[in-house]
Amino acid sequence: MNIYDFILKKIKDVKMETGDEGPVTNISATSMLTAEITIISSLLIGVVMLRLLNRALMMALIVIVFLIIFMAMPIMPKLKREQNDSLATMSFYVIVALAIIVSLFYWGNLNV
Amino acid sequence: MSTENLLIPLMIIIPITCALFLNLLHEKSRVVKIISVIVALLLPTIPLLANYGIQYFGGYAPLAQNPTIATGLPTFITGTALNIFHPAITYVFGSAQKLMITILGFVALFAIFISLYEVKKPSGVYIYLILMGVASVMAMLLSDDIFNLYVFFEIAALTQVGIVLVSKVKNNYETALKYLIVGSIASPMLLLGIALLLGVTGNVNITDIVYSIKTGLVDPHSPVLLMACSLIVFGWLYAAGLPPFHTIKSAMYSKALPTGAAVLQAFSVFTFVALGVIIIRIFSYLHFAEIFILGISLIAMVLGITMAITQTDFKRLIAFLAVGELGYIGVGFGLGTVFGITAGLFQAVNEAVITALLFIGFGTIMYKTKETELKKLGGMLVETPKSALLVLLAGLAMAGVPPFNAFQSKLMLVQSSLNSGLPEVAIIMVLLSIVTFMTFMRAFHTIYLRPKPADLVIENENIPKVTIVAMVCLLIICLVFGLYPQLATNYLQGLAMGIA
Amino acid sequence: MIEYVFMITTILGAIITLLQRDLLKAAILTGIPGASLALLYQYLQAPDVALTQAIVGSAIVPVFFALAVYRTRRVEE
Amino acid sequence: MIMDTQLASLLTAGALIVIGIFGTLFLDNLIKKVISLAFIGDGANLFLIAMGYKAGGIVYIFLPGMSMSEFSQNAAYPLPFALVLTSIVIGASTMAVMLGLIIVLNKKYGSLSASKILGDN
Repeated sequence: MNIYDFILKKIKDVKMETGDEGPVTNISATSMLTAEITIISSLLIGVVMLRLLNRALMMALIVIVFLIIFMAMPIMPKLKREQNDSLATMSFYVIVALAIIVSLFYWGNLNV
Repeated sequence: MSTENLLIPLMIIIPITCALFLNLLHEKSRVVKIISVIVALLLPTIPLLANYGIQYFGGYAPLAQNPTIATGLPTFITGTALNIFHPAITYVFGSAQKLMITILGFVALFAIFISLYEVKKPSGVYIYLILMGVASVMAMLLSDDIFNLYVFFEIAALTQVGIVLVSKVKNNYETALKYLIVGSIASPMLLLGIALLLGVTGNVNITDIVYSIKTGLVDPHSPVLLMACSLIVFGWLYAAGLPPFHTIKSAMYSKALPTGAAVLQAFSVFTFVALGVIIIRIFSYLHFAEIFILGISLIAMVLGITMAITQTDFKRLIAFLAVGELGYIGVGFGLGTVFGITAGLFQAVNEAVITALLFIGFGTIMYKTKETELKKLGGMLVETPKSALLVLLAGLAMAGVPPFNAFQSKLMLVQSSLNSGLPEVAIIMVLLSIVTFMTFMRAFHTIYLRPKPADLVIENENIPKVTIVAMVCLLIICLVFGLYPQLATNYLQGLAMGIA
Repeated sequence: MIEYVFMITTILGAIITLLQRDLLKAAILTGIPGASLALLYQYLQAPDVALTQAIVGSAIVPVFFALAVYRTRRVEE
Repeated sequence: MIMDTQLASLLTAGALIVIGIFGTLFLDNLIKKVISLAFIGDGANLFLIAMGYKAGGIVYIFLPGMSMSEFSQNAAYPLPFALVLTSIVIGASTMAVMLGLIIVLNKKYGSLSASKILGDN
């Protein structure tokens, strides 16, 4: 099974879970694939920016991130499921973001 | 102050008074039309005519500039920093504000015109909401007083909800309620940030807060200030619709009418700028704040644009693209150099125009077919060749193709990120530009170029002339800024130099 | 000393309000934190805010909630 | 006195905000969600008021018979109080809009459950 078939199968699984009707068209598979590639490449490029902090850390992280991505291969369907329109998910992420931001600013400004 | 700055408060007062007046006129559609046209024309002309200046409400200039009041006061007032603090709510109208308010005025002007001519009976309530929102966003851009900004921020949030409520799109009430609930979590946090800032510095005037921090009247690294910074940044995320608020913000755009969406995104862009400028002005000494802005902008770009690709509803697709493009502005702010901030502000101006153009352009499809699902659409090129061409040009502009304006601003952003020693940011920006273009082309291909599905019904035959004229005007603005970017950057540079 | 009592009634009132299953009771109980806050503002040297809060927090807001409950449903499902 | 009044009011404000956030996240009924949101707003207001409080100070109203220096040294800081007046009214109006929307949505769905009404749609 090559990666394209693998991703197509995953998309079908996600569609079945969310109860989305309609067949998986060529165009939706392509767009899923593009999103996948975009997100992976920007994540990897983003990790490269850590070189300003520490070069060895950057190299180690790139390998780790690459491995994690490879294990969890179709990220986009999962990501899309997380970013749905239900209020529960939204307010959950809002509160999580608030906590992260407050602690990051507190930690970051004392350490960076 | 002298009377020559009378136009500064009028920018806010005229839309608000007319809005309140229009709300009373329910049935008299003729009067509504006339008043709306006049006010809409006034929106961009007043800022164009107004001189630069500072407006002190009540006439209370700082004591140092106001010798008539200052004489006779005890020395513990005139001898300390109180002498230069601003006792009045201060509005600053500089060159950057002039350009941004004019652009906002133009977007609102075209939105009002189109909404007046697309419906048989213009509704005073809709125009009321648009005018109210425009006035409050203008006030946010002008205001130098952080609490005054918060008040207008809340008014803007309520008008945004109102614009969605009157749209009659399916499920708009649910989305509006979600936005209100999420907003009611986020805006008290912004208020809390303002409260902490007030508690530390004893001031709500931003110039005075900056003065207190720069001259060491307060300890710049006190934990309370860090907390205030984080809470204000959180409020900024909500106002602009950056992650984690990108889902609700894009849902809001997609549940509004096309004209409403065009205005809503302009509100978000300029609220982003107004609050972002304040954050940079007050907290630029915190290196981490800039890193955070850069990081969240990159996340917004990636999440917004990748979510846009996977959408099946073209309004939601454009909405996610609009959220993603906001990240470009943030990158400019996050780099923190004069050139970078100028580029970010320039990108904000460009994006407000281009996204409005895209929303209005794709709105013609909704006007003709009452359909927003991509898979049910097709073959519209034959039906609307003129607007198809305009939409295509708008898409090219959004992706940053020369000779349009976004090319210039994105080029400046790339250059400034290279100058700051961050080529990775430049690579991500270019990559996402390409993906933006691909996303746009996918929507364009399905709607216009693909063979027309058999069950697609055309409900309205002709697109109103006003819509086409408005789109051409917006495109001309894009072209002018694309060919002569100095026109915009000269205006914006002053503000960027002031805050960097 | 009495301001501590108001602080405690504010917090307890808020918790009790959210624990009600009868929505009309919850709506009316929102008046308790509202009124305690108004009295607390008076002790925190803000008489004008206390006046506004007394009207808004202990009268208008509970009435709004009660009206909404009256127009919808009374018991939480 | 165990704790000074200002600190205690700040803690009360924090507790109100936490209760509000907790209620918004975990209560399913929409009316209760809105009640919790009102508590968050109240907490922020109380926070601002506590910022202006001055231990052992006097009310910021200049009564006849006070000297200027005495007044300026003892009066509480009135700016936050002026801001809270605006903030209370804004909060009440936002809440009214939310309740109106809830009434409309209850007619449509026949329910007040957030997971039913405000789910993924």
